[in-house]
Parts: sequence; C-alpha cells; structure tokens
Amino acid sequence: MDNKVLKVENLSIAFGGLKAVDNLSFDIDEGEIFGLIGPNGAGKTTVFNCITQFYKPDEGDIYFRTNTGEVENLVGKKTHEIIGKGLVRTFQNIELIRELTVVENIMVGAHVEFKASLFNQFFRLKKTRQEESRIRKRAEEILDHMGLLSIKDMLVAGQPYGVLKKIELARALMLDPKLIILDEPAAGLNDSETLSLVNIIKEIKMERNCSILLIEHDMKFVNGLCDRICAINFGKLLAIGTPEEIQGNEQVQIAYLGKEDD
Amino acid sequence: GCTTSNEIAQGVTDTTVKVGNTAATSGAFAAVGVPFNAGIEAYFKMVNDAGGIDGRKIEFVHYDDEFDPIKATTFTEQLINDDKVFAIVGHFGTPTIGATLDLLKETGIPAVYFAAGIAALYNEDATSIENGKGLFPVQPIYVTEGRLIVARAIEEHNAKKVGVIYTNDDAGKDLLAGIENQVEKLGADYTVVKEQVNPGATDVSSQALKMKNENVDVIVAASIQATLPTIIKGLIAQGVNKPVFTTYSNADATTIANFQTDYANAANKFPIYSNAWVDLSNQEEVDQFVQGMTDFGKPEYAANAFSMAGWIAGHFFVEGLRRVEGETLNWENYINGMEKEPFKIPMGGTVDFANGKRLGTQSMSLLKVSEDGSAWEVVKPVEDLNVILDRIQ
Amino acid sequence: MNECLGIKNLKVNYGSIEALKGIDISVKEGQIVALLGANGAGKTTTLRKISGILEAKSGSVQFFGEDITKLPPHKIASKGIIQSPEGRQVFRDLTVEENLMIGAYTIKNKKELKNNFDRVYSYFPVLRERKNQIASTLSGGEQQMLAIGRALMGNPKLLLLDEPSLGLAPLIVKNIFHIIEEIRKDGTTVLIVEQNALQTLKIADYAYVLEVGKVGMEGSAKELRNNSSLIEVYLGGKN
Amino acid sequence: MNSKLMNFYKSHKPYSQFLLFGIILSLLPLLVNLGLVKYSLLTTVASILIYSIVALGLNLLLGYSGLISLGTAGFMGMGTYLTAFITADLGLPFELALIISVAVPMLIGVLTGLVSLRIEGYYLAIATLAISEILRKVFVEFDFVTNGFSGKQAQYPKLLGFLQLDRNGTYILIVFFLILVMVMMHNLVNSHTGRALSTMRGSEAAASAMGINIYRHRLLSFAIAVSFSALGGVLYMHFVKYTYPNAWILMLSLNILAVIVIGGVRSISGTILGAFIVFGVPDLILKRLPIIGSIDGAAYIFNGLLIILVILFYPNGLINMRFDIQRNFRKLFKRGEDLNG
Amino acid sequence: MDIFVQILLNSLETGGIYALAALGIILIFRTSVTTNFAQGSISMFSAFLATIVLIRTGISPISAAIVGMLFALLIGVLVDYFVISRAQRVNPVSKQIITLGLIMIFLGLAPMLFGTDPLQFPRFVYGSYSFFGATISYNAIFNIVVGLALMGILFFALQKTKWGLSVRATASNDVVARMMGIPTAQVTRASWAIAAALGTLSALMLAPTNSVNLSMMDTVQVTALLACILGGFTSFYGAVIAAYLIGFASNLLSFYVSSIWSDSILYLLILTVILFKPTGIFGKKVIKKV
Ligand SMILES: Nc1ncnc2c1ncn2[C@@H]1O[C@H](COP(=O)(O)OP(=O)(O)OP(=O)(O)O)[C@@H](O)[C@H]1O
Ligand SMILES: Nc1ncnc2c1ncn2[C@@H]1O[C@H](COP(=O)(O)OP(=O)(O)OP(=O)(O)O)[C@@H](O)[C@H]1O
Ligand SMILES: CC(C)C[C@H](N)C(=O)O
Ligand SMILES: [Mg+2]
Ligand SMILES: [Mg+2]
Repeated sequence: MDNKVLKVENLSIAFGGLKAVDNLSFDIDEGEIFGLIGPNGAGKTTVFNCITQFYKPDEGDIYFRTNTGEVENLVGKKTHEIIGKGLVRTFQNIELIRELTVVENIMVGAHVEFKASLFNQFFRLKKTRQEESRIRKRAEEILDHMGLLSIKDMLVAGQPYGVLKKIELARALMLDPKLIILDEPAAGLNDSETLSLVNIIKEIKMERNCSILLIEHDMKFVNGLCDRICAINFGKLLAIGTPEEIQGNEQVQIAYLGKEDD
Repeated sequence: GCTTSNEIAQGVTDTTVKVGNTAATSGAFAAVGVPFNAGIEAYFKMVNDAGGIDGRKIEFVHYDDEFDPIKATTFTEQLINDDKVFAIVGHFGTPTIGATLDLLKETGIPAVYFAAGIAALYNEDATSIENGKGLFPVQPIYVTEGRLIVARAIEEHNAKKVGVIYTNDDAGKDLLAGIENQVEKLGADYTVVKEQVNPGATDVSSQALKMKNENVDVIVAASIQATLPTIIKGLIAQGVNKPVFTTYSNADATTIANFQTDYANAANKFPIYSNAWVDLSNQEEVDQFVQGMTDFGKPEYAANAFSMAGWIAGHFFVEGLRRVEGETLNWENYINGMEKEPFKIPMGGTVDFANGKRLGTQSMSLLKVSEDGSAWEVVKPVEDLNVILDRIQ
Repeated sequence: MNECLGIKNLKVNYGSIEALKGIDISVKEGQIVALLGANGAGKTTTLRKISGILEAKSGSVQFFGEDITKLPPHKIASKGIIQSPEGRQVFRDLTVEENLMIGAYTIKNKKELKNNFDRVYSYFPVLRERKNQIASTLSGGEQQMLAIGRALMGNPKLLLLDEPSLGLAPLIVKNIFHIIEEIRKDGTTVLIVEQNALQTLKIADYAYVLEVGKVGMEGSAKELRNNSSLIEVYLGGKN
Repeated sequence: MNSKLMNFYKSHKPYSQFLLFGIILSLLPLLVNLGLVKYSLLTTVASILIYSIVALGLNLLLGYSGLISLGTAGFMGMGTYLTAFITADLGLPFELALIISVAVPMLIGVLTGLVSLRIEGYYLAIATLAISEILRKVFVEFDFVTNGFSGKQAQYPKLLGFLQLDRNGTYILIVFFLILVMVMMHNLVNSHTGRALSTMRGSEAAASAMGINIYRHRLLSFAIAVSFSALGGVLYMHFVKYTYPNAWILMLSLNILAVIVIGGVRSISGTILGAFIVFGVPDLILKRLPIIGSIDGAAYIFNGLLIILVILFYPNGLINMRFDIQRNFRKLFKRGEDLNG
Repeated sequence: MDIFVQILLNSLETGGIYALAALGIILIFRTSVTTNFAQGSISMFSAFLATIVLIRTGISPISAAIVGMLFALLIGVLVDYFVISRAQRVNPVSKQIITLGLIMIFLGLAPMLFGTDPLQFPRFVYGSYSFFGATISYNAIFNIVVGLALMGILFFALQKTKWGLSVRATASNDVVARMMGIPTAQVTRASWAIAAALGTLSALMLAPTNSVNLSMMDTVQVTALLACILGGFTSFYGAVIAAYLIGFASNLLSFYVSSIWSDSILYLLILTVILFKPTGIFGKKVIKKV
C-alpha cells in the first residue's frame, strides 16, 4: 500500500437476497480524485456506507492509511471512530441540522478535535472559550472560501438545495482529512454552480493535499474532475480507468451512459 | 400567632368566624372532595341560618390542592397566614395532611376533623401544642380499624385464617398493618394470607383465585370506594364464597349499588360486612342530615358517605364553638373546650379528646349487606373497640 | 388551445421572506412547459402553491378556468393536478407497491389501476423487482423513480415534476425525458422544473425563467435554446 | 456610573440577566416580610423554581438530544427519599445528602440508560415510565425506609453544619441552584457538547460520521437530566419537608414535559415561563378568577384548555410570543415613523 | 391445571379490553403521529354518557353501549375539529401534551356533568359456563367475541381497503399524501372518532366488573400503551396480541409469583423484550439507509 490511501478488497454485502455489493475491489492513490459511477441501485452509496462502517460488510477488507501514516482495516470499527482516522464523508440525502446556523453546522465537523471537559464547558472556562473561538474561526475561513460567509449566521432550514450541498462539503473540510468521500455533490446544482464546484474540489485537493472519492451521475462533472473512475453495476466491478477509458468502455455505455445518439 | 386567654384570635369578628380547608375538589379525587366539602358547608349553612353561634356566622373558605403536597402547603399557609382563618375544618387527604401536619403544630391553629385515617394522626398523649394538642382527628384510624376487623371476623365466623385483599394505597396498607398486628397478638393459631391489588385495578381475578385456593376462612377487602365493587364482583366471578369484611369507608349506599346486581344473582351467596362509625339507625339525625343537604341544594348527596363525613366535620367544629360560648374566642380556649368532655358523633358513637387523646373514634357498629344486595343492615350496634376486643380474648 | 393552468400575479411568503413576488404563468393544454431558474429562485415554491400546500399572499391560480387558489391539496389532486415533489419524498416506511397505490388514490376503476401499474413498471422495471421493498431502503435514484412513477399512477391531467432527473443515471435521465414526451402524447399537460436546462428545453414547448421570485424571461423553448447569452445569464454555463 | 453598570450588564449577557433574575427572585421574602405580597406566594414561587430546575434537565434531554423520558417523577422522588433518609434518619450533613442524593439517582439513571438508551423514541419513553413506576413501587413497599404511604419528613437544610436555614433561607437556596443550573445549561448547550447533541437529534448519520459517539452523548444527557431531577427532588424535600409515593406519578412527568413544550423547547427562559404556566397559573390566577375560581374543578378544566390553546397558537413555545410582541411593537413604531416622515 | 385454564380465561376477558383500547391508541398514532394519553379519559367520559342514558331511559345495555359509542364518535370528531386538526404545525411531543390538556378537560367535566358517584353499568348477559373445572361468564364470552369481531373488521379495513391505505399514507407523510389526493383531514378525523368508539366499548366491557368512575380507565390506558410498545407501533395485530399477552402474564405473575411485585416484574420483562427487539415483538426492523 505504498502510495495508496484506500484499498477496498473483495467487499460484499447483501440485504435479504439482494447482493448490493458483490466482491468489489478498488484502490485510491494518495492525492487522487477518484470517481465511482454506476446505474441507480448499483451499490455506490452502499460502498460508501461500508467504508464509513454505517453498514457492516458481509465480507472483505477496507484498508486505510490513517492520519498517522499507519494502515488500518476499517472493517469492524465504530462509525464514529472513522472520522478520527482522517476519513470524512457527505451524504446523498443531505444530513444537516436545520435548527443550527450554517456556521454551527460546520463547527460540528471538528467535533473530535474539541478537547474541553464537561465541567469546563458547564462553566465556560478558558479552555472552552479558546477552543470555541479557534474552531469558529476555522469554520468561517472555510465558509469564506466557498463564498458562503454572508449566510453564516442564518439557519440551515430554508436554504436552497444547492447551498445545502455546499455546506455539507464545508463541514467535511474542518479536520484536514486525508480522504473525503462525496455522495453526489453536484446533484441539484445547475450548470454554472456545478462548474464552480469542480473548481472548489480541485482547490481543496491541492491545498489540503488529500484524496477524494466521489459518486456522481453528472458525467461532465466526473470527467472534468476525476483522475480515475470506477464503474460498477449490480454491485460488481465493470471497469476501472481514466475518464477516457471509461467513456469508451462499451459495457459502461450499455449499462450506464447509453449510446451517444443525440 | 400566639394568643392568651382573653385576646381574641385571628379570623374572629363580632359577627363572623372564618374557617377553611384545602381539599382535592378536581381531578380524580373530586368524587370524594366535592361531596365532603358540600357536607361541611351544608352543616354551616344550617347553623348560620339558625343565627350562628354566639352571634357569629361561620364563613368557610376552601382551596383545591389537587392532592398535591406542595399545593397543600401553599394553601394551608394561605389559610393560616393570609386569610387568617380561625381554624382548619376537614383537612383532607393523606398527602395534604402529611405535608402540613408540622405546619399546623408549629402555628398551633386548631384543626378539627381530618379526612383520612392515616396513622400519623394517632396520638395518645398530645399534651402540648407542638405535640399536636390542637389537632382533632375524628374518623377512625385505619390501623385501629384493621384490628377491629380481625375481632369481628373471629366473633362472627370463628376465623383462623384471614385472607386480605388490600389496595396498594394508604387505606389498604394501614388496614393490613392493623390486621397483621392483631393476628400476631392472637398467636400461632391465626394466620394471614395477603394479596395486593392496585387501586382502580381492572382485573382482580388472580387475587380472588388465590383466596379460593388457600381456602381462607374470611376475606377482608381492605380497600376504599371504587376498588371494592371490583373485588366483590371478582370474588363472585371466581366462585369464592367466604364471608367478606370491609372498611367503614365503604359503608354507604352508592358503593353497594355497584355490585348489587351481581350479588343478588350470585350462585353462592356470602355475607358482606362492614364497620360503620356512623350508624344510620338514628333516624332523627339522619333526617337532619338529609334535610341539611337538601337545603344546601345538594339533595343528590343525601346518601353520600363523604357528605356525611363533611357534615360530621362541620358538626365537630360547631360543637367546639358552642363549648366556648360566652368566653373569648381564641385558640387556647377553643382547644380546651374540645378536650372538656366526650363528643357524641351525629349518627354515630363517641370520641373523647380528654388529656391529649387523639385517636379518632374507636367505636363502631357492624353492618351487613342485605340478601338482595340493596342496603346495609345493622348486625351489631356501636361499641367501643376495647369492648369488642375483650370479648374475643 | 385551452389554457390548462393560469397563474396571475401570484405572491407567496415564508414568514417574512417573500419567495414569490408576483408571477404570471400560463400553461396551455397538452404543452410541456419548463420552469427554470437558479437555486432559490422560487420554482419549488411555485409548484407547491399550485398543489395547494402553501397559501398565497395574493394572486390566483386557475385550472381550466376554475379558480383553485384556495382549494385544499386533496381537492386539487382529485381535479387531476399531481406532483412529483422535490427531493424524493416517498412514503418512507411503506413498500414500493403501497407507494404506487397511494399515487392511484384518485383512480376508482380497477382495470385502469392495473393498466397504470403496468405502465409504470414498464417505465421503471426496477420498481417491479422491488415492489415489496420498504421505500426508505431504496437507492437514491430508485426513490426518485418511485416518486415519478407514483405521480403517473393517478393519470394526471396536469403533471408537476420538480427536478425529476435529480440523482438519476444518465441513461435513466434520457429515459425520463422520453417518458415525459410520451405521456404528453397521451394528453397529459406537464409543468417541469429542472436544473438540466438544455435537455429540458429540448422537449419543452415553452419556458419561464424565474429570478428571485419573479419571472425574469419567458418564451418558446426554441427561442430560449438559441438565445445563448440569456442562457448564460440565467442558467449559467453553456454547452 | 449608571451607564457603566448598563454596559457591564449588556456585555455580560446572558449571565447578567440570570444574575438579575436571581436578585429579583431573592427579593420575594423581603416583600413577604413587608406584607406587600401574600405569605403563601413564596411557596408557589418556590415550587415553580424547583420544577424549573427539573424541567431544564428534561429540556436538555428532549430539546437537544431528542429523547423523551417519562421517568422524571421517579428520579425526582428518589432524590426526595434519599435526602430525607440521609439527613433525617442518619443525621448526616445536608451537603453530603445533596451530593449522594444527586449522585445515586444519576448512577441508577446511567445504569438504566446503559440498557434502555439503545432503544428510541416512544420505546424509550415507555421504558423510562416503567422504571419510574418500579421506583414508585419501591417507595411504597420499602416502608422501613420510606415510611410507605404515610410519607416521609425532613427539615429545612442546615448548611455547613451550623447555618440552620428557615423557610426564606431555603427559598434563597433554591434560587441559587436555579441560577446555577441556568448558567450551566446555557454554557453547555452553547458549547460543542450542545452542538453535538443537536446534531445527534437532527441526524444520527451526520453525528456518527462527524465522530460523535451517539450512545455516549445520549447517556450524558440522560445523566444530566436525571441529576437535575434529583436535585429538584432534594430541594423539594427540604422545602416542602414531606414526600409521598403518589406525588411521583406519571402525571407529574407529563406535567414537566408540558412545561417544556409550553414554554419552548431548547429555551431556558421558556422553560421557566412554562413552569409558571403549568405550576403557577392554575393556583395564582385561575383559581382566583371570579366564576372559574368558585366552581369546583373549573380551574382544572381551564388549565387543560390553556395548555391546548398555548400549544395551538405557539407550537414552538410561548417564549416565541416575544417575537410577536416585538413585531407588533416595531409595527407601531414604524407607523409612528411614517407619520413623522 | 384448572387454575391455569381459569387464569387463561380470566385473562382473555381483560386482554380484550386492553386490546380494544390499544387499537384506538395505535390508530391515532398512525394518523396523527402522537400517543393519545387522553384515550382513557375520553372513553371514561363516553361510558358515563352511556350509563346515564341507560339509567334515565332504561334501554338495554347493548343499546346503551351503541349510544355510548355513537357519542364517542361525535366526541372524536369534535376533538379533531376543535383541536387536532388545528395542530398541524405542532410536533408529536407537543401533541402528546395537547392530549394531556384533553385529559384535564374530560376529567374535569365528568364530575360536573355526571356527578361524583361511581355508577353501575350492567352486564350484557348474565350467567356463566363451566368446563374442565373452570368457569367463564357468558358476558366474558360475549366480550371476547364482539371484541375479536370488531378487531377483525378493523384489520380488514386497514389492510385491504383504500381507507386503510390512506391511514398509513397520512401517517407516513401527511403533506405528500394530500398532494396525492388523500383527504388527510378526514382520515384523521375518522381515526379519532373510531378510536374514541373503540375505547368506549372497552370501557363499557370493563364497567360491569368494576364500575363507571373517573379513574376506571387509568390502568387500561397504561396497559394499552405498554401493549402498543410490546407489539410494536408498526403493526395493528401486534398490539392486540401483546394486549392479551400482558393480561395473561400479569395474572400469572400475580398468582404464581407475587401480587405485590407482579407489575414491576412485568415491566422488567417488557423492558427486556424491547431491549432485544427494540421495535416490539412484531415490529419489522428496517436498516436505516443514508
Ligand atoms: N438497507 C437496505 N435494505 C435493503 N436494500 C437496500 C438497503 N440499502 C440499499 N439497498 C439496495 O441496494 C441497492 C444498492 O443501493 P445503493 O444505495 O448503494 O445504490 P446507488 O448505487 O447509490 O444508487 P443511486 O445512484 O440511485 O443512489 C439498491 O437496489 C437498494 O435498493
Ligand atoms: N420552508 C421555508 N422557509 C423559509 N424560506 C424558504 C422555505 N422554503 C423555501 N424558502 C426560500 O424561498 C426561496 C425560494 O425557494 P424554492 O425552494 O422555491 O427555490 P427553488 O427555485 O426551487 O430552488 P432549488 O433550485 O434550489 O430547488 C428561497 O430563497 C428559499 O430560501
Ligand atoms: C380520599 C381521602 C379523603 C382519603 C384517603 N384515604 C387518603 O388518601 O387520604
Ligand atoms: Mg446512491
Ligand atoms: Mg426547488
């Protein structure tokens, strides 16, 4: 696993009789932007859920090079332990907290870093105050970067879909993760917003020196962004390769893209 | 407030004397609190209409404490400190009494009649105010009644093995305590089989079956009001046919009305007894009560045991007033008056508060449900507890 | 051609936020009309108002000449206006089949019901395979298909689609647009909200572009498709 | 000078507000002694404050963690019995009793939480209800300690072994604890634990993806809620000086829940407002109104009606009324401006 | 052995009462997403009405029961019209507190309107039947049969009819249900009405063995809630079976173990069950998907 940040090996999971992921293997290089595509119901989100241990895979291993440089198998870890290892995700169906403000939502991204005792928080002692302002400042920086600073103190409830998608992304950036996994980050964005998202993600990768694994159905977005793409169908691997290779792959065309006719 | 013998007390003017109580008159306890208070007020109305006592009419204030100790405290304070009543009449319910007993003792305000038979009121030697000299319990204490029931069971049915179905509340548990205490005194020949039910239980069949299975000699239904019909019907349904004894709280017409049909139709009849500290055979006093309730505009309470209790509470307070007629009306005089000589309870026996005795009434009669289940009939006249106990020794 | 839907000077507020500041929209019977616009422009709000979920501050909504501004949602639905709402709002704890049954709530005829099931299952075969699966466990795209299928079950006269292509694979997206054209052929009028502007304009007859609560521009789809500068301004990016 | 004070007040919000609130409350005994208000008012207010403390704990649990407990009454009752036993029966100091009587219920809370917090929603509500009922059964049956249905008594607290408080002193002690609890609540919910709890309530998926240990945070908020209940119980015991098994029934737990819903979920001042509505208005207002007050049970009905109306008109809590008031005020103000301009 | 059979028979009788009440609670839970704490008080109130009618007019108990249930339907409709239908923006927990307010209203009104004395409601039929040394009253048989029949009809309606589907859709997502043409307001109103009628029937089945009094339904209410939990709020039949189970277990524990601790043991047992099956015995477990 020299230059790999993530290595998924022989991953399988079934729901009842349905094999949602079937003996799937792929790996991601350090610094790579890696796309996972496939028809609806192919098992993409399920793969994410297995990596972040929301689901416990029936079989297979998921090796991850953590913040400390060690390689660990994520299988069997608790869901809430994953982020501490340097792996963070967003969700297909936005999971933000409506009653919190935008900046508060983002601050939650640094939860594991916050180190004041309960007693300290009860009486808002120095440590708590320091940590609070440090983390709030970082959140505001990220918001600024994404052009959302003006809405930082607004509630999340009632924000348009596209903005919500961005807030979720911002939350994932609070901890300098090694690997960010994004489930359909561009869904609900219009073309120009999608374009700006491509740039944001590229910048993130450059500045933070991390890897990105994403699911997306917008092929322009995927092709414009990804170094490599993995296509799956019925939970099984279809093809792995560069965007050009994938686009040219006949199986992928049949299963997913459709023939270019119009 | 502290008063010396010639200074008039709070709540008293030349033409009025103000008294009050706090009682649950809403929620599930309204069924007890409302008729009880109506009884008190009806009695006071009767007295006031006749010109009052010593030229003073009685004013009655009451608050609804919802059976909640903290509200009871609030309203008792309000009565004593803000409304400045002369006395508390008919303090109502275990939590109310429990939470405010100390308060009453501290202030020294006279409190006449407590609508609960809890053991905390039982005091053979209340010689000082701090000790509870100002408190005058009238109703029988449940523990005492428990002992009495055992005596009755032995006397009427030669019982050795006493079954008890008791409710999980103050009445049930105190009665049980009295029964166990008496049975223990009687020695090894006598035993108790006890089964608990929740107040307002829906299903008492297992407890009834247990009684049947254990083949007890008599069954004590140690529960007040609503649960008693359930127990009786449960016993009938399970084909139990042992004599049943119950507490004075149930000795009224409304309670038996609720098992009358089942009882009348029961295949195996069994006698149902109850003690009664009110004895409805004194027709004159009963008529006065019925008239009083009618005049008060509540004829529907004319057969209600709680109204009767309230009526008696009113009577006791008024009798106390009569005893200090002509003297300065203050706490000390009033309390001394109460202790002066035994009271005759309207429709009932006697109570004596002399020398700090605070035991409630100890004399009761024995009633039995008539064959057709429609009424209580007197089996034994009002007698003192000790007389009855002596008989069975 | 009859006017199927007529919206006049419609204003809708969320508390003190003015989401719609007076819009006029007209949809002719048998047309496919697109409602485009940036995030937060008020497209969803418009559809929700048509369905009767929101109250108008002023203005009116007419359906074949009848004023439905104040009708409750279920009355509006039973008149034949059925919506596939934004963000896959399926009945999460019911099965796929039950979801579709509810879509057919206004259908009385058994045979028609069966036909509709067959039709929806032929559009989205995966739904037939999953008919006993609990909807919340479907994949995102499957839920989206279910939401669209459910709307079709009621034989709408006017079908409201809020971002139907959201989260669907390219192949299915193409499919969806074919389906929309097909149901129009069966006589259903369609009002569609989409981010995928160009593809939408390809099938639409007419389009409105919303701009923060107002109609910024409107025209035949063809006109708009060729007006590349406007597309850039209102929809962003060109292809 | 005056403006200096004003500045201090403004810059230290909301602590200065809490402090001010505490000071105002502490003036009540004075007013009573001066004969300006009724003697019994102090007891009603004290009860409102005690229930506020309890409700604040439940508000943390419900409002921030999204968990419903119907066991409040049981734990509060446990606080009363423990402190009564320790001070009255064992004769140990009040401070020790306070600590033990809060710690033991908390421990039991944590233990029950360890098993029951794996379940959610209504299941948890009923699980806690069951625990509360079992506790009540213990209050009834273990009468050698609890005195069963006769109830148990205790005295006003004696602080530090020599400072014997009276009614007023105990009241001030209650005020002190309320303000303390308000400050602690405020700080906690506005720090990262508060955000973590909110996140957990809003989306468990997001919470665990962000590294929040859901189980541990549930346990934490449950423990806090239980200890506030127990603290309320301790104060109750030493103020009312009496406890009784049937005071700790489901209806009380529901009333505490009503406090939060009526006042405002996730609002500290709302909680106190709610406690006033639920535990103060019936006695202080309804029962003293002309007709309603004089018919037996009418106040009770109107109390029910009031609860329903408040929730219908302010589904997010009566505390939001202030926004309406502000808005109307502003409207008025604006109109004035228009006229001027 | 006869004792065991006897206990079983006794439990069938009370189990049916709990089951009817539980059904009402679930019905409301499914449409209004709230636990109706007032179910018992509403039933108590209608039972008083039925009894007063019976006493005043002397009609048969069955007719009185029908009158009572009709009253209950009306009360359900009124409660929904004046309160529940106006509480659409109210969250489930706050709705529970609304039902708490309803308790206060019904519990407060009852003594004013009907007096404070407990009343007697006669059995539907008198007499009893013995077999294998156990006895069961005809009234119990009547209750069991009527209860089961009603439940059967309700199950059929919920599972097989459009009304049933709309009940479930309303519970699942009220807004979208309306968008699909379901008159959710009417569905909810009907549920409140039916729930009140079911509760009233259970109260009137209980009344002959107890009495008609203010707190007659307290135990039933709590037991029915427990049954919903044990059976799982997701299924109707689960709660019914659980209600019978609880009735049976409670009697067994009370007879064979301890009448003092039977409730506590029962609570612990139920807790243990939901710990292992957090969605109730009959609830389906769905893996959450994100
Ligand atoms: N908890 C579950 N229970 C049952 N089936 C499930 C569950 N989770 C996922 N599935 C099924 O597994 C398959 C894969 O789902 P998944 O969400 O991974 O698809 P996906 O590739 O992300 O699709 P999409 O692009 O539509 O989001 C789907 O058919 C889905 O219905
Ligand atoms: N429930 C709500 N509460 C408050 N404001 C809302 C609410 N829903 C929408 N809004 C606001 O109303 C405006 C219009 O929103 P709407 O959802 O109609 O936009 P849209 O055009 O559908 O956007 P998108 O493309 O993101 O779906 C936005 O500014 C949004 O923030
Ligand atoms: C209802 C009361 C007057 C009597 C009852 N024994 C009590 O708890 O106090
Ligand atoms: Mg997916
Ligand atoms: Mg939208």
